[in-house]
Amino acid sequence: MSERRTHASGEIVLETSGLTKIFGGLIAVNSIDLKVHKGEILSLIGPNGAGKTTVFNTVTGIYRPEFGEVFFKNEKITGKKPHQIISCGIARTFQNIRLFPDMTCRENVMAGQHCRSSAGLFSSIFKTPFQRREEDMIREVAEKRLRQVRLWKVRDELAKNIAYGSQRMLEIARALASDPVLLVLDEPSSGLNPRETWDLMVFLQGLIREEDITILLIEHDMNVVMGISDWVVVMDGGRKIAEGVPEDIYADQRVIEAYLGKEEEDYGDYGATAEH
Amino acid sequence: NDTVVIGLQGPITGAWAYEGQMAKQSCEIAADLINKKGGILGGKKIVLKVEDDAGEPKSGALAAQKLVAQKDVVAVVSTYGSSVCEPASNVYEKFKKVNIGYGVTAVRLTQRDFKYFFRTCGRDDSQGKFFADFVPKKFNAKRIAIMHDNTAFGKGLAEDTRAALEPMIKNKQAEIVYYDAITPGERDFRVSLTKLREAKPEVWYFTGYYAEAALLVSQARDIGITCPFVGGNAAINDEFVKIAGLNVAKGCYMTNEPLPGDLPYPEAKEFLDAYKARFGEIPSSPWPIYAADALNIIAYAVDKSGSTDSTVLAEYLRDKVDGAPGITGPIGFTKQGDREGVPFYLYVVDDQGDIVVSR
Amino acid sequence: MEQASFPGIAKIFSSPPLRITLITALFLIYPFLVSDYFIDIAFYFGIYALLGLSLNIVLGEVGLFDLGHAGFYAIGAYTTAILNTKFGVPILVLLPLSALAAALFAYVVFSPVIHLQGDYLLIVTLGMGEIVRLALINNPFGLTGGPNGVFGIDFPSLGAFLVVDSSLEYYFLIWLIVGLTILGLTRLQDSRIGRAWNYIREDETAANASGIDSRSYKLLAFVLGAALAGVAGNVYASKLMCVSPESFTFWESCLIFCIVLIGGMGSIPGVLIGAAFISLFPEIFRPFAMYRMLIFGSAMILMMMFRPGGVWPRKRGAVQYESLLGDTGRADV
Amino acid sequence: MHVILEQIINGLTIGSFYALIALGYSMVYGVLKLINFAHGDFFTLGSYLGYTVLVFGAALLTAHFGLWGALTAALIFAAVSLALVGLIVERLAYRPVYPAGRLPAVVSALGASIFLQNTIMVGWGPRFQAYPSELIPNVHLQIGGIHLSLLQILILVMSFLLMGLLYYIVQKTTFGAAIRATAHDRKTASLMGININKVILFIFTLGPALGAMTGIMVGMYYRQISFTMGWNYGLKAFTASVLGGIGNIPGAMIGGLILGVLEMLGAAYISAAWKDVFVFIILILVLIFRPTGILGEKVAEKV
Amino acid sequence: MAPLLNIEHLSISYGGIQAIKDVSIHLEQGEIVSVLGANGAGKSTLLQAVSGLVPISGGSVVFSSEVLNKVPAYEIVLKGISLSPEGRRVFPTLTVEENLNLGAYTRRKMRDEVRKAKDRVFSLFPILSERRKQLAGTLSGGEQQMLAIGRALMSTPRVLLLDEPSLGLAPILVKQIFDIIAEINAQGTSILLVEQNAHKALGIASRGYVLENGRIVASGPTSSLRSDEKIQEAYLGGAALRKKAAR
Ligand SMILES: Nc1ncnc2c1ncn2[C@@H]1O[C@H](COP(=O)(O)OP(=O)(O)OP(=O)(O)O)[C@@H](O)[C@H]1O
Ligand SMILES: Nc1ncnc2c1ncn2[C@@H]1O[C@H](COP(=O)(O)OP(=O)(O)OP(=O)(O)O)[C@@H](O)[C@H]1O
Ligand SMILES: [Mg+2]
Ligand SMILES: [Mg+2]
Repeated sequence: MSERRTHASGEIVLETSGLTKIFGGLIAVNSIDLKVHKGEILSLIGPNGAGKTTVFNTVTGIYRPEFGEVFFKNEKITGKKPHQIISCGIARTFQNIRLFPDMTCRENVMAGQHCRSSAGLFSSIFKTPFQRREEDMIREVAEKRLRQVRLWKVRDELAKNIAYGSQRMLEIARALASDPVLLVLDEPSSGLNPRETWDLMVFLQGLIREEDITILLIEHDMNVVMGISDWVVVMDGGRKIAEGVPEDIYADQRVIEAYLGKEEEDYGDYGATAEH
Repeated sequence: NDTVVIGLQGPITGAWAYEGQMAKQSCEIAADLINKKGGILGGKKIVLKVEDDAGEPKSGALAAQKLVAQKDVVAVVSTYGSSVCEPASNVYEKFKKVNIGYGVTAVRLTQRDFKYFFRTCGRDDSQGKFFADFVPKKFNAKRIAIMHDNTAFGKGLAEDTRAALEPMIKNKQAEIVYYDAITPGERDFRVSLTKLREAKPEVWYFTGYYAEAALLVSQARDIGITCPFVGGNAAINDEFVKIAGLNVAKGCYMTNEPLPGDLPYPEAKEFLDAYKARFGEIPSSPWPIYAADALNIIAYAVDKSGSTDSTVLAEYLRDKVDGAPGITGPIGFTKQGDREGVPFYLYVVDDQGDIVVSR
Repeated sequence: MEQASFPGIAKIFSSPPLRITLITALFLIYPFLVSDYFIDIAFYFGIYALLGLSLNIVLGEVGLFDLGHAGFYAIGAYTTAILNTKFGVPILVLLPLSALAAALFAYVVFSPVIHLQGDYLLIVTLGMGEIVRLALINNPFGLTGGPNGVFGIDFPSLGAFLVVDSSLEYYFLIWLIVGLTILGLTRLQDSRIGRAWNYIREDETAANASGIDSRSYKLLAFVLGAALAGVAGNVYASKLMCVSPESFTFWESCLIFCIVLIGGMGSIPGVLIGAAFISLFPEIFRPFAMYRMLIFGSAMILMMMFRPGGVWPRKRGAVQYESLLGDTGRADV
Repeated sequence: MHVILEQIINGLTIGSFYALIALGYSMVYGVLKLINFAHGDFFTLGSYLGYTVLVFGAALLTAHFGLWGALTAALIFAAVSLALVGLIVERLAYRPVYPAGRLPAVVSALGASIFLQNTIMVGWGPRFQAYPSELIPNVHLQIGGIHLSLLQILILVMSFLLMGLLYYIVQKTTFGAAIRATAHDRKTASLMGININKVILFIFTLGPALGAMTGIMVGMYYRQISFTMGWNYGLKAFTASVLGGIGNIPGAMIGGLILGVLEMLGAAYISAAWKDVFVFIILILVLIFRPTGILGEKVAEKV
Repeated sequence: MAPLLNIEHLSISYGGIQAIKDVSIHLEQGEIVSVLGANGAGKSTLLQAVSGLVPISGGSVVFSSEVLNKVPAYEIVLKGISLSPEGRRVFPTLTVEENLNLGAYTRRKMRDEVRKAKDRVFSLFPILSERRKQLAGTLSGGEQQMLAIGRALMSTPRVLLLDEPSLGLAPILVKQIFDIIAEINAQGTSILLVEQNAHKALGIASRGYVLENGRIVASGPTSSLRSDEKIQEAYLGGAALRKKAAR
């Protein structure tokens, strides 16, 4: 297997060992070991129902794993609640977009800063100087992120009223507003057209470059996977069946059988050009 | 100005709407009778002003406010239900308006040193005392079961009865073998009754309302309870007989103020005839009659004292009224505002389903 | 020109500070224009407003269904009644104590069930309300006076300086409390706590994943809502001078629930309108006696038919904040 | 031992009342996510209509059809009338409100409840009404020392038949599957060719009709009805349907029966006055351990 | 001869927003026609309008010379148009078999035909036959998509409307699904296909339409659409994007 691509430093941000999640009788995730290096984009692929989303959900505290551990920056975070995980520095998006539909885009993004602020009941009711400063900071971060995803214009629209593609970006902005170390994205390109997908890829690469963020990604769009990931992990039936750099994975016989299908198709469109 | 306005506060809607509406009808009849005889104060007619309190304390207080806000209201016949009466009478007291309760038997109401509150009905403890004095002897019963329904009224009566039995219990002449509550509005009391059956009482006193009483007795007979059933004054009326059915109802006793039909007074006959002529039947519970009497005594006091000032009226009622004619007999008040000398009878349902005085 | 003055008036009404001043002025003058009966109606309007505001936190802001709110109200009222009549604690001291008692109760009861979803939580609140009412009727430890309730409750006073015992004074007391509550809640709405509540209402899973500890925020809402209902109970008990279980039925909870929905979920002016409807309507229709509840029922249906979102729903995004970063002239905006 | 068995049978009787009313709640809830607070009043109205037939039409009916005929006539008349009332209430009070979501519909339902309750009060008067006593021969059976009345047996048999019928329709027929599909996703259901209005029609006729028949059984069993009784039964039935898993038809039946038995046992072995407190505490405990009721599917949200 | 399904000058609005503006599309017997378009272009709205799920504010939908504008959704199924909706929307608490049965709800009285239709679905999707007693909610995404398509086929429609059948599917499944679509078509069902996956959609269809902001901006045989530069940039992400990236 080839070396990991260049973004990755040696430092490991997220590590799971023997991660296992069981629903009823179904072993959705079976003893998964993952290592996510700082500064890389790691893609998790696999057929439907392979357990990818479930891995995310166990990492981000929505489910509690039956066995195995999750380490974040060498600290054990297994079994922590979702709201604790995000304050550790792991922010996520959802496979089916989950915004706060009846609130404005800005309010949506402000949610990300919740874990970075602390004003309590008393200071909120009495509007203490501390609370005001903090509110200003929350707004500032929200504005920065909204501009970054080019949604500043619709800041006061209700989230449910903006276009689907914008909603995906808004969800990413909300995750980013928590100043995460690791960004966990579940099929961010799902439902986007090739054009929008392209923009997304450029955006994610920019993040890696400019903000020192690490990205863990689930994708079905091979253009994206091949185009921007540094490392690919393939799952099937809850198990890890392969991992490697995109080119190797693309040629891996098991992956072709379980996931890609035999027909040859040109996925190199982006891969060849997206800069590294 | 040739009218005298008298207020009536009562549960026209809500769970006790039945009582409230009968009270309204009774007061209308009473006022009509007086007006037909030429009114009071040399020809002034009585006008009734009705406010609904829905049998609920807050509405009671508001209804009272509404009535005291109307300056022409001379005095108020106020209400059915002690816990509704309480906040309302506070309002009346504050605004110095005579108010006379007609279905409010909680003892505490007249222990507040209020100047303007009176009642034409008795208190819970007078009935309790009657039960203790009369019933065990009559049935030659030592083992007594007392059951109430957890309403202000039923529970009060049960507690007073227990208190009144206390001396007999000390002398080992009586024993309370069962004392518990049922929940009003329920329909199935078999569980409580099974317990009662196991206690083997010789007489069974139920202090709640007829709706539950009827269910209780029929279910009791179903599960084999045979001891005499004695109801309190809210327990037995024509409805009771109808619901329980004649087979079950006959032979059930109750402690009661004299029922409308048994009132030996000419005023009663006149009133009941008029009531029956207008509404087809006489009131099926005693309380509406007390409402009518409350109105009567107000009219009487206004007429005799020649004043419509509530303070004058209150003093007059307290000090001067004694043996004034009423449907329920001569009316007078104690210093606290309680009715003086309310008689009680033991009634029984006879074989025809009529409720007659038990000899 | 006739129309010249019209925009002027419209402007006055559209400016929030002026509007608030006008409404406040109206509230200050009102009791001096009418009889005690109407002052009392306004007092009960205030009580319902406070109850509505308290439920609005739970129902409107967090979206948790609570059909047992009368339970908290009852606990506030009975705490006041019992401690005042049995131990002579002054009513004003009991004001915070009643709030505390209701809040504590909410905390203890809802801690184990706060994870329940939607209607399952609703049935717990409903059950809780019924448990409280039944307990009051059953007179545990001889404290609650059973169905008779507790009577002889004092009025609020601070020595001889401040005595609240007339309708007018009660009116000012309750509306002072309502006013302060509105002030506090408005500020909360615009804070991270208020937003956190809204996030939970919109999507609890997403809220959790955005760093909101939904469990504690939901509990906080219940505790705060209960505390305010407890305050309402305190004022109610001292105004009526007696409390009895009839005042805290399931139906009462339903009425409070309707206040929030008739007004518009999460909307403070809406709550006031809802409370006005619930407290004024039956009084206005008094002359219809037997038929007034019939009319009331139809009115509720009609309200929902024509204003399903409430009479005055909360508007989002209406408040415009300007850029904090400064450069608005960028191409990407 | 006999006593406990007797209590359980009493509990089952009252429980089957709750169950039959709970079915109406649960069906409406399942399809429309509406807590139909007026359902208790459908039950009351049914009871009053049955009363009217039995009291005023009894002479005529019994002459022609005998006692059982009269009873059947009362049941059918009440059921049909209530089916109609259910439809009217749905059309006037609920249908205009659906598009706005489920909460406004709750207010509408409460409004409908007060309206119906007060209509009954105005129509029949505020007093309690007494069902003709001894309609059913007052026969008592002693089975192994347990008191059972003929009426009680009749009621139990009839309730279980009705419940069984409904269970069959909803769980075993394609129309039942259509109801469940509609409950889950109306838009997609209509893509299957399911006429949603027909489904709503069905639940809003069947639910009230079941309620009405229960009303008559309650009237015969207790012989006394009042215009406010629906509120209490409605509350209990709603509790029962949540206990069983709201929206779940078998759950409503089981919830109702369990609630009835719990109530009786609570009254017998704890205290009659505290029995409802006991019931609600059990309910809360059940929900702590089974957050979606006894039979409620645990739809772990897939995220 | 008139086309099997003819949509003429169709307009649809949600409240104030016009989602579809003056759109005309036709589908001939035996054809596969693809509709492409960005998110929110109005593709799903279009299909929902044909199925009777959203009210039509202008224009007409005609199916074998019958106007469907005011026909309710459940009757449209009866007439022979089936929609497999966006996002699968299987009934999660019903079994696979119950889901399929509901697909044939309009013909539930004709037992034999229902059985035949089911056999056909099972032969197209053997995996469904293995899972017939399983609750649909526990199927994987790909299986649910198969179920959704199978369910739509149960009414043996003449026109099948497919809304993004490849959404969220693994590449291997995407291939399978498209093979099956071709097979269904070969068995005689006309198909109107809405897709984001433009490569595939154009590969399988004979004609295509491109929808942008509720309007048709291009249409024609697939071969001509594929070679259109603008379409390539926006939907195919091919050479044009590559050029752009190189800049
Ligand atoms: N909450 C849950 N309860 C029961 N089973 C579940 C739950 N969540 C997931 N599963 C099951 O676990 C398995 C893995 O699901 P998961 O959503 O992780 O797949 P995935 O790899 O993300 O697939 P896709 O690409 O379709 O999103 C599937 O069989 C799914 O049905
Ligand atoms: N129920 C609705 N209410 C209001 N607007 C709607 C509704 N459904 C869709 N819209 C709007 O109509 C437009 C077209 O939506 P539609 O779902 O048809 O797009 P689409 O092309 O299918 O997009 P996608 O690729 O995301 O499925 C969008 O602007 C959308 O926001
Ligand atoms: Mg997934
Ligand atoms: Mg779409």
